[in-house]
Amino acid sequence: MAAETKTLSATHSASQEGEDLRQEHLMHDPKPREEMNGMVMEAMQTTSKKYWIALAIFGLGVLILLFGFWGNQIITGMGVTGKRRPVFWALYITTFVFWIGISHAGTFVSAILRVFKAEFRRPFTRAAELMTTFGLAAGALFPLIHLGRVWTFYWMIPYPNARWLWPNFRSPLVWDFLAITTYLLSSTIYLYLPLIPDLAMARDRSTGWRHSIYKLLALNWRGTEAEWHRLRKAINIFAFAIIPVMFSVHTIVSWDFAVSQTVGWHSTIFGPYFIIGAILSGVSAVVMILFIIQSTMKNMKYFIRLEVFDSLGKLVLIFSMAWAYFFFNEYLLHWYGGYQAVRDLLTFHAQGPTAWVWYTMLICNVAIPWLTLWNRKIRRTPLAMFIITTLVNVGMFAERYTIIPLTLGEQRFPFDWGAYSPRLTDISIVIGTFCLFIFLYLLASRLIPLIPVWEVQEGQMAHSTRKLGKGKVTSVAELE
Amino acid sequence: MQRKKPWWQNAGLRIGIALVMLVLLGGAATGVVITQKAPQQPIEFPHNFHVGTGIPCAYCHSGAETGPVAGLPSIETCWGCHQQLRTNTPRLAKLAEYGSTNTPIPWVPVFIQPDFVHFNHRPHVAAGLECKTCHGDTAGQTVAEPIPGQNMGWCLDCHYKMAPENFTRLSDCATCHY
Amino acid sequence: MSEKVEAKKWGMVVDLDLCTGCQACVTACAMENNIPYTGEDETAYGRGLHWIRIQRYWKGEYPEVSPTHQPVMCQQCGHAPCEPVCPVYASVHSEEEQINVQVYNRCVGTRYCANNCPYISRTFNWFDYPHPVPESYSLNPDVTVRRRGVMEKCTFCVQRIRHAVDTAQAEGREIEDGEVMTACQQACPTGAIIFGDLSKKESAVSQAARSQRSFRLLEELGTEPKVVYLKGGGNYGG
Amino acid sequence: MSKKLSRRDFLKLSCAAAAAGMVLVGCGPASRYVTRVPYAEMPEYQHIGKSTYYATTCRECPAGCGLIVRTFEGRAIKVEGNPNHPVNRGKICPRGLTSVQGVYNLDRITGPVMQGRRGKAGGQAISWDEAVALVKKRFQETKGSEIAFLLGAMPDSLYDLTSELASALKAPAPVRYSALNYLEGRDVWLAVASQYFGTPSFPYFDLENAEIVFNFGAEFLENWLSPMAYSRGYRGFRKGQLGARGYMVSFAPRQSISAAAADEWIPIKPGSEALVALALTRLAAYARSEFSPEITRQVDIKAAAEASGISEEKLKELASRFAGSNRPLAIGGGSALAGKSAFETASAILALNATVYNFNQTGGVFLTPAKAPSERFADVQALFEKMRSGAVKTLFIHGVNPLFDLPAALNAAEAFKRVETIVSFSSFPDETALASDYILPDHTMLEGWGYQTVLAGTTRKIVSAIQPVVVPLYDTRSTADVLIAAGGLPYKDEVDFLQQKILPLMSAGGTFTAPELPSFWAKFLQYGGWWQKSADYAAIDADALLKSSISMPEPHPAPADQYHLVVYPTQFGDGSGANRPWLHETPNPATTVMWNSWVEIHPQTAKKLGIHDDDVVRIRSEFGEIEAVAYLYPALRPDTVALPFGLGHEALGRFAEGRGCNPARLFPNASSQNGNLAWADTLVSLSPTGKRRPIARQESRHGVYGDGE
Repeated sequence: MAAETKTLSATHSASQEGEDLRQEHLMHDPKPREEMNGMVMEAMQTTSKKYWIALAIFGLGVLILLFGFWGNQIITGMGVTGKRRPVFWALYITTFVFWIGISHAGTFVSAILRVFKAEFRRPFTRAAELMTTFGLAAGALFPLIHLGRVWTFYWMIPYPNARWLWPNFRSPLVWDFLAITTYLLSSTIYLYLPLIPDLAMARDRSTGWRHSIYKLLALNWRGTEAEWHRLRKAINIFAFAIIPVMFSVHTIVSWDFAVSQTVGWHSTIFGPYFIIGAILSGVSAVVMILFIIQSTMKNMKYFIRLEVFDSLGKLVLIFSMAWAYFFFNEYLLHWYGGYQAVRDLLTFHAQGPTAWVWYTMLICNVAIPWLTLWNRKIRRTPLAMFIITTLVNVGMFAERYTIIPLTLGEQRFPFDWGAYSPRLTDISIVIGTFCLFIFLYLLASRLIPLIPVWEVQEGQMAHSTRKLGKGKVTSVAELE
Repeated sequence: MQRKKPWWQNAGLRIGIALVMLVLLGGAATGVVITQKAPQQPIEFPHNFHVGTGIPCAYCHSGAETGPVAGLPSIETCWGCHQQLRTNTPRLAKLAEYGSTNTPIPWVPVFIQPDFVHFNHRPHVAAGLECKTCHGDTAGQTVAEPIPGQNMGWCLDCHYKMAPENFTRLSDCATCHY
Repeated sequence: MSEKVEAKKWGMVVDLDLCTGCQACVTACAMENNIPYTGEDETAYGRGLHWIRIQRYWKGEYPEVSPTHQPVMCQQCGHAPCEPVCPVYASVHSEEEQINVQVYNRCVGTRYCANNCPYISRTFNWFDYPHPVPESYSLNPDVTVRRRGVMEKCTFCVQRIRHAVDTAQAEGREIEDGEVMTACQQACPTGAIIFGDLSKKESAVSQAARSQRSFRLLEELGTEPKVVYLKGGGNYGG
Repeated sequence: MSKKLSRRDFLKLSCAAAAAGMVLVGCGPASRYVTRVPYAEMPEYQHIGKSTYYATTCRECPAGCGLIVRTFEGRAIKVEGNPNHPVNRGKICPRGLTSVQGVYNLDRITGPVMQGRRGKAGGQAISWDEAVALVKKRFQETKGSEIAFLLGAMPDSLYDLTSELASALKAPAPVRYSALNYLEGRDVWLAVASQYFGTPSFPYFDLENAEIVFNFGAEFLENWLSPMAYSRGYRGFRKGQLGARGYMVSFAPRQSISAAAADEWIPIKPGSEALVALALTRLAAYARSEFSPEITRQVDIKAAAEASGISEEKLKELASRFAGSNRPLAIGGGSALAGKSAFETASAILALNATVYNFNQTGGVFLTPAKAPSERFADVQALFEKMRSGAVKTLFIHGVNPLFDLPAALNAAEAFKRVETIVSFSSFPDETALASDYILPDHTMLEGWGYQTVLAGTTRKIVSAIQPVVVPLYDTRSTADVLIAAGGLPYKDEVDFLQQKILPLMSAGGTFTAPELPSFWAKFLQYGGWWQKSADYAAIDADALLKSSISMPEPHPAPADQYHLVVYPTQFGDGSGANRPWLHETPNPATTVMWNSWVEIHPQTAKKLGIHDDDVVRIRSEFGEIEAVAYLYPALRPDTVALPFGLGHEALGRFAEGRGCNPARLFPNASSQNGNLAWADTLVSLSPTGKRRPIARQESRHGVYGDGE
């Protein structure tokens, strides 16, 4: 990659400077509208043999690992998993929290960065929003998967019935249920709204079945000024509205734990702790996905520049620090609280037979980002970023694993302590949801323009350079 | 471009779906009919006749006043009277067969509740409820016929109407489920 | 929660000075409540369905070592942590009997109640446990046989409570003290378990509960358990 | 081209989807009606939908606890204690509770069987007529002296009948034993009582009213003599009805539940119990400023202290405490009464009681007013010797499983081979039943008739009634009926025999009587037995005991690489409970282990030998070896290992077979001078096998012992 080591500080002529800016920022590297649309369409419509193989493998994974094992679990009973007394929640809820966390970043990256007008967001908001929706789809399965009697799940829905019974609105699980459905719905709409112009673009450039689908989905978008106006307004409203939803959803997920009396869960910092953890893992997941998109799909190197990795790397570093603060805070609070059972639990996390999970968590979440991400060079090496963010996600998985099965295993009565070990079904279903996520993403990558072309074009139109003293600075016109 | 029929107008697909639906709906209908229909009894016991002669229900369903289950009559109960009475109809011939060999009659209970519902006759009888309030007018039936929709809402509805002042107790989960 | 004055408050006292840890209560409970056995591998993995567990800890070092025994069953909390977290009211407070009821047919199996129970007194039906003929002949008809995917726990032998209430009602009298015996109490060879109505001052159980030795498990959580322990046998609470 | 989804199509599709959804949700079971069969004739006392309760007697161990069995529509639902029964007063142990799982066991023998080959399951079903004819033929064709009866401890009515039959056939008296017997040292008490008091009756220790109790190894809360009666005694002792809360000191190498219930546990060296008891006797007499009794002449306090590992000061302190108490009591049992010097130990314990004059005193020692049949191991040895010599042609076995519970060193299987015909009356396919030629299954406990004479745990005469609470589930027949029919005894059937036997009780001054037999019989069954209104014990005199001189037992410290062996019965009793799933699922009180056997090793010893928790350990004695899973048990002498008894079956159905290990394989074929099986002197060596087998325990190892899982 040419732009790798170029900086703006070296000796430079004016044209060189312009070239640098162009190389560095997508917004300063405009292409004709037609060409760019063509590039996105080409990326979307090019499928290699490898793609089909991957799609088939992950599709089979969904079928067998997720639905096959789940079916067996429904027929045989929850006992095919490794749960036991006292670890009644384990890998399923761990993965549930993990997916909900991942799904946060889409909204975060897209909505918050949109609200704050962070321009580097433009090429990858779509990718992040897709991640939100599919992450939620994968995650929202778990409350069902983990039910002992999933065939009665509809009792959690409030509806008038012959039994004269309603769900228990005091239960965090009902809040959870409502919050997740709300979030799924709003994030899907939030994904869909900015997609409309791109779908229209795709509609105009495709034939056959694709055309009919796009036509249906594009809602007869014509691109008139009035339509644009309404769309911008709608997106703006949603961008603002979805932020509190996002925060509340993960807070509510954290309340599943925090409102209980379980040792190690009963903590007031769980709300922000979970949100920070979610954003940390979510932003990391965005980096992972962008790396994969950039390195496997056509024309993507143009859209996804190093500046993206650089900026996201900074975000990861900041959230890793915030996470560390909360992690430390949890210990501080419990130290101050002085409850023996919690102290035993925290000691057990750090020194018990499963301490390796705890160390994995700390090393991956704190040590690795802090040691690497301060370095601009590393931040601008996509492969390194991919590895680091993967490790951060491993660390975040370990964090949830520590919070759920490892905490449940060590409650107030040492007589009842018990160690959970996952069995084939737990692991299969968890991998199955990863397959589901990837499968959906693979499908979407060939059905939906992964790059919000209009947003990029809008940004490029708005960007220009202005001479200020000897150097050039970017100036962004207000479009809305 | 050749005009293609959309997939949902494919005749084969439609026939296939129709067949599947037929099977499913037929099954469902059969299920509904089976569960709402009076079962086949070993002897077509004429409730109407017996009630008409003034025999109290508890003569044969003796458990209702003293315990949770009303019970079905043993061959002793039937044979006690019918040894003396008219053995000339086909139904009574069947009874005579059971009675003379002293084999139990495999009655099929009609009013049944699932395992997790613990219904108790005694307090209902003690509260002065008539049998027909829940079991329908057996004086008009030969074999007993089920009353559709006897579910939890049905119980609660009655409890609420009959004894609103005791509704806390009567709607307590532990009253029936344990 | 507004409590009616006349509400019965079933309660239990376990005298730890008399408890020898002999496990008769555990077996009696299983026999009364149709608790299935799970076999070696499952019990080894902590999936036994015992509604009572006798917690045995060791105190001291050899030769001054001795065990303490503490039977822990559902504490029938007055302010139960399991109740608010159940999304479908399967774990619900019985206003009538003032105990925690687990409604098996309403349970959807979130297992949240079990996580939130500080006494870990709830068990889960991981499978459909077989009741082969003729073993099934001894199943108690008054107790639901639970199927897979539902929670269960000690019920204070609610079927016996219901039976006694029903009988007393039919005979037009109050329930007598000692009329309801839980299966564990009935079996306990040293009579360490007392059961009865805590709201009556003169009942055996409330007299015992007023003992100076009495304490409740994890009292600091404010769960208001209906099971009272009497210190003794080297077991001084907690 | 564009094709719109027309409104009609959409409606059609959505209707179809809705219908499919309804079908999927609404599908109930295909048929909700299940045929129910009422009784053809309503049995007596049965009411529709209501439970019926019957009184009967537990046969799970020899104690004879009264039961009330709840039956519902002809099925035994739940076993409860009989609140009026003087032995257990409504209380019951795990084994009694699970007896419904005995009746409704999945592995019962469903009818008489002629075994094709000994030792193999399966065989040819025969009819009861053939079976009775066969027994009759054996009675007629075998010489009286060549017939042998080998009986278990229960029920007593059958023992009485068999004794009558044996004398009618001029056969030797039936030999009776039970594993519980030699594990608890029951026969030792009988020998001591015969020797000093002239009657073979069990002493009754009034634990309930005692103030200070010295317990030499008796597991009175688990299996010893009459566990329910002594558990009640323990309650009274703790409640301190006559004063302060009682104080108990337990002398035992291993902490059983009973030893753990004591206020003080003294891990005495195995084999030194007699010395300690005698030393305490002497010191107690000294503390009371009395002459030391004759029996203690030989004892040297210093030597006793050395042999037992208890300091002299401690002994003195204990003795003065004992002597200074108002109601002191010493009891003994378990491994203390199972060695070569068991007789001496029991005598010494009685002497300790005698020296504080607590015979026939509240909180002291009484003699139970019932003569107990002899259950000496020496008789069993003699019988097997006779079999080995070929002098037994026909052997009848009931209620006992010699191939399982006798020492392997006795080689019962070899002796069986020399017997022409073996007839087993077992209800279950246990090792012995499979090794016999005919299995003529008896009813199980809740299906059969009988009575049980209460031999221990009471000071009244008690005859406890056994009646069927359910009709027999299978084609089984009461052994008593078979013997009466085949042996030509002058009874119509078993009930007739029982009625004739209880006839004398009508005028014996019990809590009830009746003018004529049928009403007496009805009451006898209704109350669950007959018992006297108040205590009726023969006064006993300590003179003979205190003046006797007993040989001083030699302490036998274990060599460095060998360990003393303690074997104790668990909830499985003599091993016959091993086919009940809920007894397996009930955790062991001390270790919380379920579904398997283990070997208890002190953590220090284990460390020394490089044994870890859950390691499979080979335990080798001079007479055999077994493998068991190690459990590091902190309340055990480091020079001792302990094994639970009852598991390790090679047969007995799906729950018992191949589960655990059988400590009887380690026992010597040795009886002491007084005829008890002397297994407690056995020394064993331990070696790790390198295998691991985590056992099921309820406790969390990590939580309780702090080590990883």
